[in-house]
Amino acid sequence: MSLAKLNMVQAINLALHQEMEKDPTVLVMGEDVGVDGGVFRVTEGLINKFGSDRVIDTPLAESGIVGTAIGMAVSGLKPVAEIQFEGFSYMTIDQLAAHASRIRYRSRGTYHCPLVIRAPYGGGVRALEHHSEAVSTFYIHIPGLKVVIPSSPYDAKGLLISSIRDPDPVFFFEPKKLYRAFKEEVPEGEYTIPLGTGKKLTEGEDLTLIAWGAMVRVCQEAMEQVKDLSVELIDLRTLSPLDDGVIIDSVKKTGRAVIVHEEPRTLGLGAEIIARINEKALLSLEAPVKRVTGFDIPVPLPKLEDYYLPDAARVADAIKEVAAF
Amino acid sequence: MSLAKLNMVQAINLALHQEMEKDPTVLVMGEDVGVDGGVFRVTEGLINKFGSDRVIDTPLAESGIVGTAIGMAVSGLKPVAEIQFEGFSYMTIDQLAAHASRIRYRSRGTYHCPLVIRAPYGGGVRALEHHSEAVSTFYIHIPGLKVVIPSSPYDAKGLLISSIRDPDPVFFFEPKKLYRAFKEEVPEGEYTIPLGTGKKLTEGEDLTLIAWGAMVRVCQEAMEQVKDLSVELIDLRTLSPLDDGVIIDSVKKTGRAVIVHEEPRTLGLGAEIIARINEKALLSLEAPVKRVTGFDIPVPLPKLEDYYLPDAARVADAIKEVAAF
Amino acid sequence: MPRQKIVDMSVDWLSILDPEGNVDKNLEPDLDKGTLEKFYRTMVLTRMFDDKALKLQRQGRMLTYGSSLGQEATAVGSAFAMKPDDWFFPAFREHGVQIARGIPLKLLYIYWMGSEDANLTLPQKNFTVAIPVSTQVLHAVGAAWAAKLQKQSTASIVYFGDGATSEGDFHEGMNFAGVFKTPTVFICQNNQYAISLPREKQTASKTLAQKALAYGFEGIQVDGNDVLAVYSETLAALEKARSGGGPTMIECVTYRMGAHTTSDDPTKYRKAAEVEEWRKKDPIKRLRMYLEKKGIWDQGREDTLIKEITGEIEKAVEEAESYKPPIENMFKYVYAEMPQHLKEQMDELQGFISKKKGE
Amino acid sequence: MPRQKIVDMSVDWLSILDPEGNVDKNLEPDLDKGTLEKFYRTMVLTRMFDDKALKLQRQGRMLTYGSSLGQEATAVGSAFAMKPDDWFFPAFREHGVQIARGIPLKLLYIYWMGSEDANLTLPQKNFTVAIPVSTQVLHAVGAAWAAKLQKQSTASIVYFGDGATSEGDFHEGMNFAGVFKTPTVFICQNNQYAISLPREKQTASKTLAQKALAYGFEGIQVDGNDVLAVYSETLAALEKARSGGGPTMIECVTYRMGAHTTSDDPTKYRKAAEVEEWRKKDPIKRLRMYLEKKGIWDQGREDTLIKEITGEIEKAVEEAESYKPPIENMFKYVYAEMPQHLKEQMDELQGFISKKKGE
Ligand SMILES: Cc1ncc(C[n+]2csc(CCOP(=O)(O)OP(=O)(O)O)c2C)c(N)n1
Ligand SMILES: Cc1ncc(C[n+]2csc(CCOP(=O)(O)OP(=O)(O)O)c2C)c(N)n1
Ligand SMILES: [Mg+2]
Ligand SMILES: [Mg+2]
Repeated sequence: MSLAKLNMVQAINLALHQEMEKDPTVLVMGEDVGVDGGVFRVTEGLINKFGSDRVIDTPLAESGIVGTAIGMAVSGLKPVAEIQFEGFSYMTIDQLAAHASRIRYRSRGTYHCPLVIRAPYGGGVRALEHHSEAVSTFYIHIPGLKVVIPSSPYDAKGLLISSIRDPDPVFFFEPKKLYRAFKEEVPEGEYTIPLGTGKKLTEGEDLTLIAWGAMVRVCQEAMEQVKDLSVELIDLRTLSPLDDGVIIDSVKKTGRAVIVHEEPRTLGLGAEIIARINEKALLSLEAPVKRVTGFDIPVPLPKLEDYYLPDAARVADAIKEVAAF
Repeated sequence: MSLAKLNMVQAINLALHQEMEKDPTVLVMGEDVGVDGGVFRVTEGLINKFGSDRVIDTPLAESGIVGTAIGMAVSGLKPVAEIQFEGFSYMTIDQLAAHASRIRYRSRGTYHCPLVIRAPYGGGVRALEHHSEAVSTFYIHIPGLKVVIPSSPYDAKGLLISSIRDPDPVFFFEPKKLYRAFKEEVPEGEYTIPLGTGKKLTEGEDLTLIAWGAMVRVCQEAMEQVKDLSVELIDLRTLSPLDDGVIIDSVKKTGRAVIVHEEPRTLGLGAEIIARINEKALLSLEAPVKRVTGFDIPVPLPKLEDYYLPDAARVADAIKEVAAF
Repeated sequence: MPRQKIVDMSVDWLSILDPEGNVDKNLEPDLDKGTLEKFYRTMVLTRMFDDKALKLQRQGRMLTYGSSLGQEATAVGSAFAMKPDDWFFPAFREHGVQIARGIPLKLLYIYWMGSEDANLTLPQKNFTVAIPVSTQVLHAVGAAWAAKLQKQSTASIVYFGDGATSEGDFHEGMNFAGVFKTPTVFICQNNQYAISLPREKQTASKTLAQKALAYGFEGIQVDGNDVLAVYSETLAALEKARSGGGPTMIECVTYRMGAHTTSDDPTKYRKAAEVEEWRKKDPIKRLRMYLEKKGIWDQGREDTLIKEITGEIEKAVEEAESYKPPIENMFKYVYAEMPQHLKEQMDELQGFISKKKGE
Repeated sequence: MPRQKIVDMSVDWLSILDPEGNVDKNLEPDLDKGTLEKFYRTMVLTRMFDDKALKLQRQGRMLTYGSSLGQEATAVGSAFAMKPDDWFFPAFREHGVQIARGIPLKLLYIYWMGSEDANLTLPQKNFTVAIPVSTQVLHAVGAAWAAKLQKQSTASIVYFGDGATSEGDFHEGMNFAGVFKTPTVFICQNNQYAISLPREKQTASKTLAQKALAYGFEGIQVDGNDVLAVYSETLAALEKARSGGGPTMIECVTYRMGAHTTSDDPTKYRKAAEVEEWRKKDPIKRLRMYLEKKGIWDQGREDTLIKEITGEIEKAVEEAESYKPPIENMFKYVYAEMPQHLKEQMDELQGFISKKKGE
């Protein structure tokens, strides 16, 4: 398979192109996704290739986008709906929690809802209010919905293809800080990464480091600062359903863990991870699991945002603390 | 202070009467709260006493109710807005997460939002879809919002009065299974219970049992089945901000804990409680903390609902298991 | 011209069959005897289904139930205007439509007795009941849109109440329908109340039908107790939709003769006299008079019909009550494939159940 | 009469000052020289504020910024119709209104440079910027409603774009306003685009103003580049609101001359020719011609004004750039009283910061 050096925006764009080409029921919809190519240019070029019946500029209405996409999904299409920023996804929670996630359940399989919602995600890009939020908890807590967040162009493509092909609704979050942060080799052809599986990025003995999205890079940087320690870095990739297997195996080996996330601490996914470790590997723990997270406050505007977001120094500090416990 | 035997509906109704009498800026609004007295009769009699300018029947629009209540709260009134059932509160998340909870923060104290949202909560009453849900996670995870849930008529009155007087927005959930489940003595006069404080209902040595809302009663029943064990039962009363002090003190003493909640397990508040125990009392733990919870599925319709909700037998079983670990 | 009128809009009202069973000859739809009998039969069946449901509920054999008493013409008239291939999106009071669309009575009872398993064999193109008010409007628009994009000449039809028009989802759905000219028919069952809130307090607009004008398409008000008017107008709107003419909103002016649901006490918020006024406009009575005048109906046929339906209902209730949903269905239909954590949770529950049985 | 027209509705259009600065004598508002100069000054100041912001943004000294170039008449005309005691609810493009309402330029720059601390001294009755489109509509209705309930004769005025009319919150807010006759004035800045989506694709209704009719109150369309029309109509609507006449929606037809924000490239979705057409309708140019014709304005005054404003802006930018928000403000304003877990988190952060400093 031939490879190209792509950033995350390009990788996602490529995945959309290919899935739309392969499957005529796939369509893209949302605010400014057509003529404009998306405010982050993620859907660029699609409308020229597939026309305005498959790349649809919608009115400005998030519940409307998701609700009509549900109707489409139920009747045989596979909509990939964009919510322009994660901070406006709150308006979709009702349609997702009350409907998309329950259609299979409520109809006992008579109907199902193969819908993907895409949204940029998280902080670190010096943006306006509501444009820097990490909102995964709201969606992870909804049974029947899946939640995915890639940390690299390669994963973004493979996970998005899997999400589109998944017969159930998936919320696909794109860490906007990584959109153009780096390029890597991405196969030109199609490939999938199974949903619900985390990935060990490094093998280690001393401590398990768990992250997703943009925080994976932060963790990698932090590891440069604690080279004397052997750290096992896990990128969850799918937040729901949670692959607790990969976490538990690792913690059983290392006995120590640090979890890093942008989400506010209270009931961020870190809490659930600790709960699962407690349930399945408590006796292996040699130190309290530590969370390095966003604080329980609204994400500050950019002048203070750097104090909000976990950075490599904070993570390295936590690693040392837990290792030394 | 004289006492009356009241059920929870009566206690809440009394609190509303008294606060409206005391403070002319307090008003009640929502669907069917006026002439009808509320679908659970919680606001009965208010409109006759205070008139339709202070007990307002609104159109059928949850975001509208909360959003206009925000405008009122910002301009000097204290709205107590009812959402008819918790399953329709999803429609309020945007106004709560994007606005009510941030007005003080965003305006740096120039404005604040003394708003109470009330909604019936949780299962066990053989109701239609969306009428049996436990949705606390969505609100606990919103910084700037407080979340309260009483387990008795006495607490309901005291906590509601505190919520109304609180200068910040509070989501006040009323476990509908307890609305008329029992009566207890409730002082006629006004009294408050500070928000953010849990309460030990029993002292115990062997195990800490943590619950809120309707599950407190389930826990009490379960304790009848494990009389040989000395169980310390904690009723959290406020879910956000979480009183982890009372939990940590207890777990440090008992070394074992069981958490019981109706909410789906993944990222139910149990997860956060375990995380806090991990952070602040790990070394005291003699067994994994156990969660007895709703499952990660939509609440089933009544024919299977009893299998979904934690009951005394499941809780007793968990207590025995953890105690024997 | 610095100040000038730039938009001019209007809304029509339609009725064909009056409360005494007199028909407007110019507007009378051309329906054969069999069809008219089917209309009548289905309306009576709906009313009897409903009546039985209320009785069962009072005996604790059903969940909270919302009766459609008095609204049978709206339900049945519109339902028979659909083709089987049109998508149907109900709120929670559309028993009459569901019956007309051929959903077995037994399934309806199973659902209202408290099991999603009713939908295991739900006939295609009939969507599940939407409990959150007005949320289904968007689904109907999406389904219609999908049909249009897939070049199918089918329409979708969605039901909601007067109260539902206040919700954001109603607005967003209507607007999408207008912009994309989706083949959607919006049936507003204006039964004058949203629980206790009377129609005049729900919105300050004179009619609900005129709301369609805000989205650039036609709204019309019809006598919702007149099955011929509802049928004719729905037929026209569906035909228009299927042939690319875009959406229509039909406000059916009717009345909720009963309580909002079995949990409601309407005497708290409305006068008996008002109910009596509406009783005179009963939709079934007026259709029967029309049929009698036409010589299609008489007391003998009525008696036979009632007997027949009573039997059908008894049988359906019996079957519904004997249905026991398997516990694993709680876990089985959350995702196409059961994820690990649900397997663990199902095992936990089943382990607990067998342990208890063993004790 | 079985089929009859039951509702008849219309929408008016208003303009007073045409693009060449000619005024309609019958409609011309009676404004003194000082007031007209204030209008003009504030419009020019708004444009220069804006221009400076764009430059700062390009130099990396500001966040993403949405210019109001071309919309100054709508902002300033409506703002000067308000009383200080009226509540003002902005979206994010209301710089002109904020300036007219007396919010110091320095605070506006501090905000757009990325700090909530701008609002530490925000003057009362001016609400904070609403980023989520149309959500503020509900707040404005709530505030107006509160004034009415408290028997204050003040109004509230809310701004939003053409795109905002598609959101559910717009609908719910308009409907509450109609039902409760709240003293709210809805100013829709129809600048023809919501980012890339042109007005015709946002909704199929001919005007946005007619949407008000769906809620039982008046909607009117005015030339949004005509400060006299905007002023007159807003003044009338506010007066009506304060005296119990209920809400009004004013659609100001204008044009976003610049990009949506500094992150946007409008050449992707619109033609230069279209922009040129609108340049001829520039709101500042036409007011200047009107003032010149009246003998109130000349090049000398223009030069003095520009110099004055340039100085004001330089000073404001300097002050804004020197502002450093204290870190504890992140934690201090979440609740009235800081809860234990936030104290712990603040300590954690501050401990970490001092530790790093120590290293
Ligand atoms: C979003 C939402 N809010 C509240 C409710 C509770 N509720 C159920 S039916 C109803 C009234 C609905 O009125 P209308 O739309 O007129 O329909 P009707 O019941 O009259 O058929 C309400 C408030 C709900 N089901 N969904
Ligand atoms: C709820 C919501 N969805 C999406 C956005 C992203 N967004 C910001 S402005 C805008 C367009 C707004 O258009 P309009 O209402 O016409 O106002 P204008 O920008 O033209 O002034 C969009 C989509 C947002 N801020 N809020
Ligand atoms: Mg109704
Ligand atoms: Mg616009």
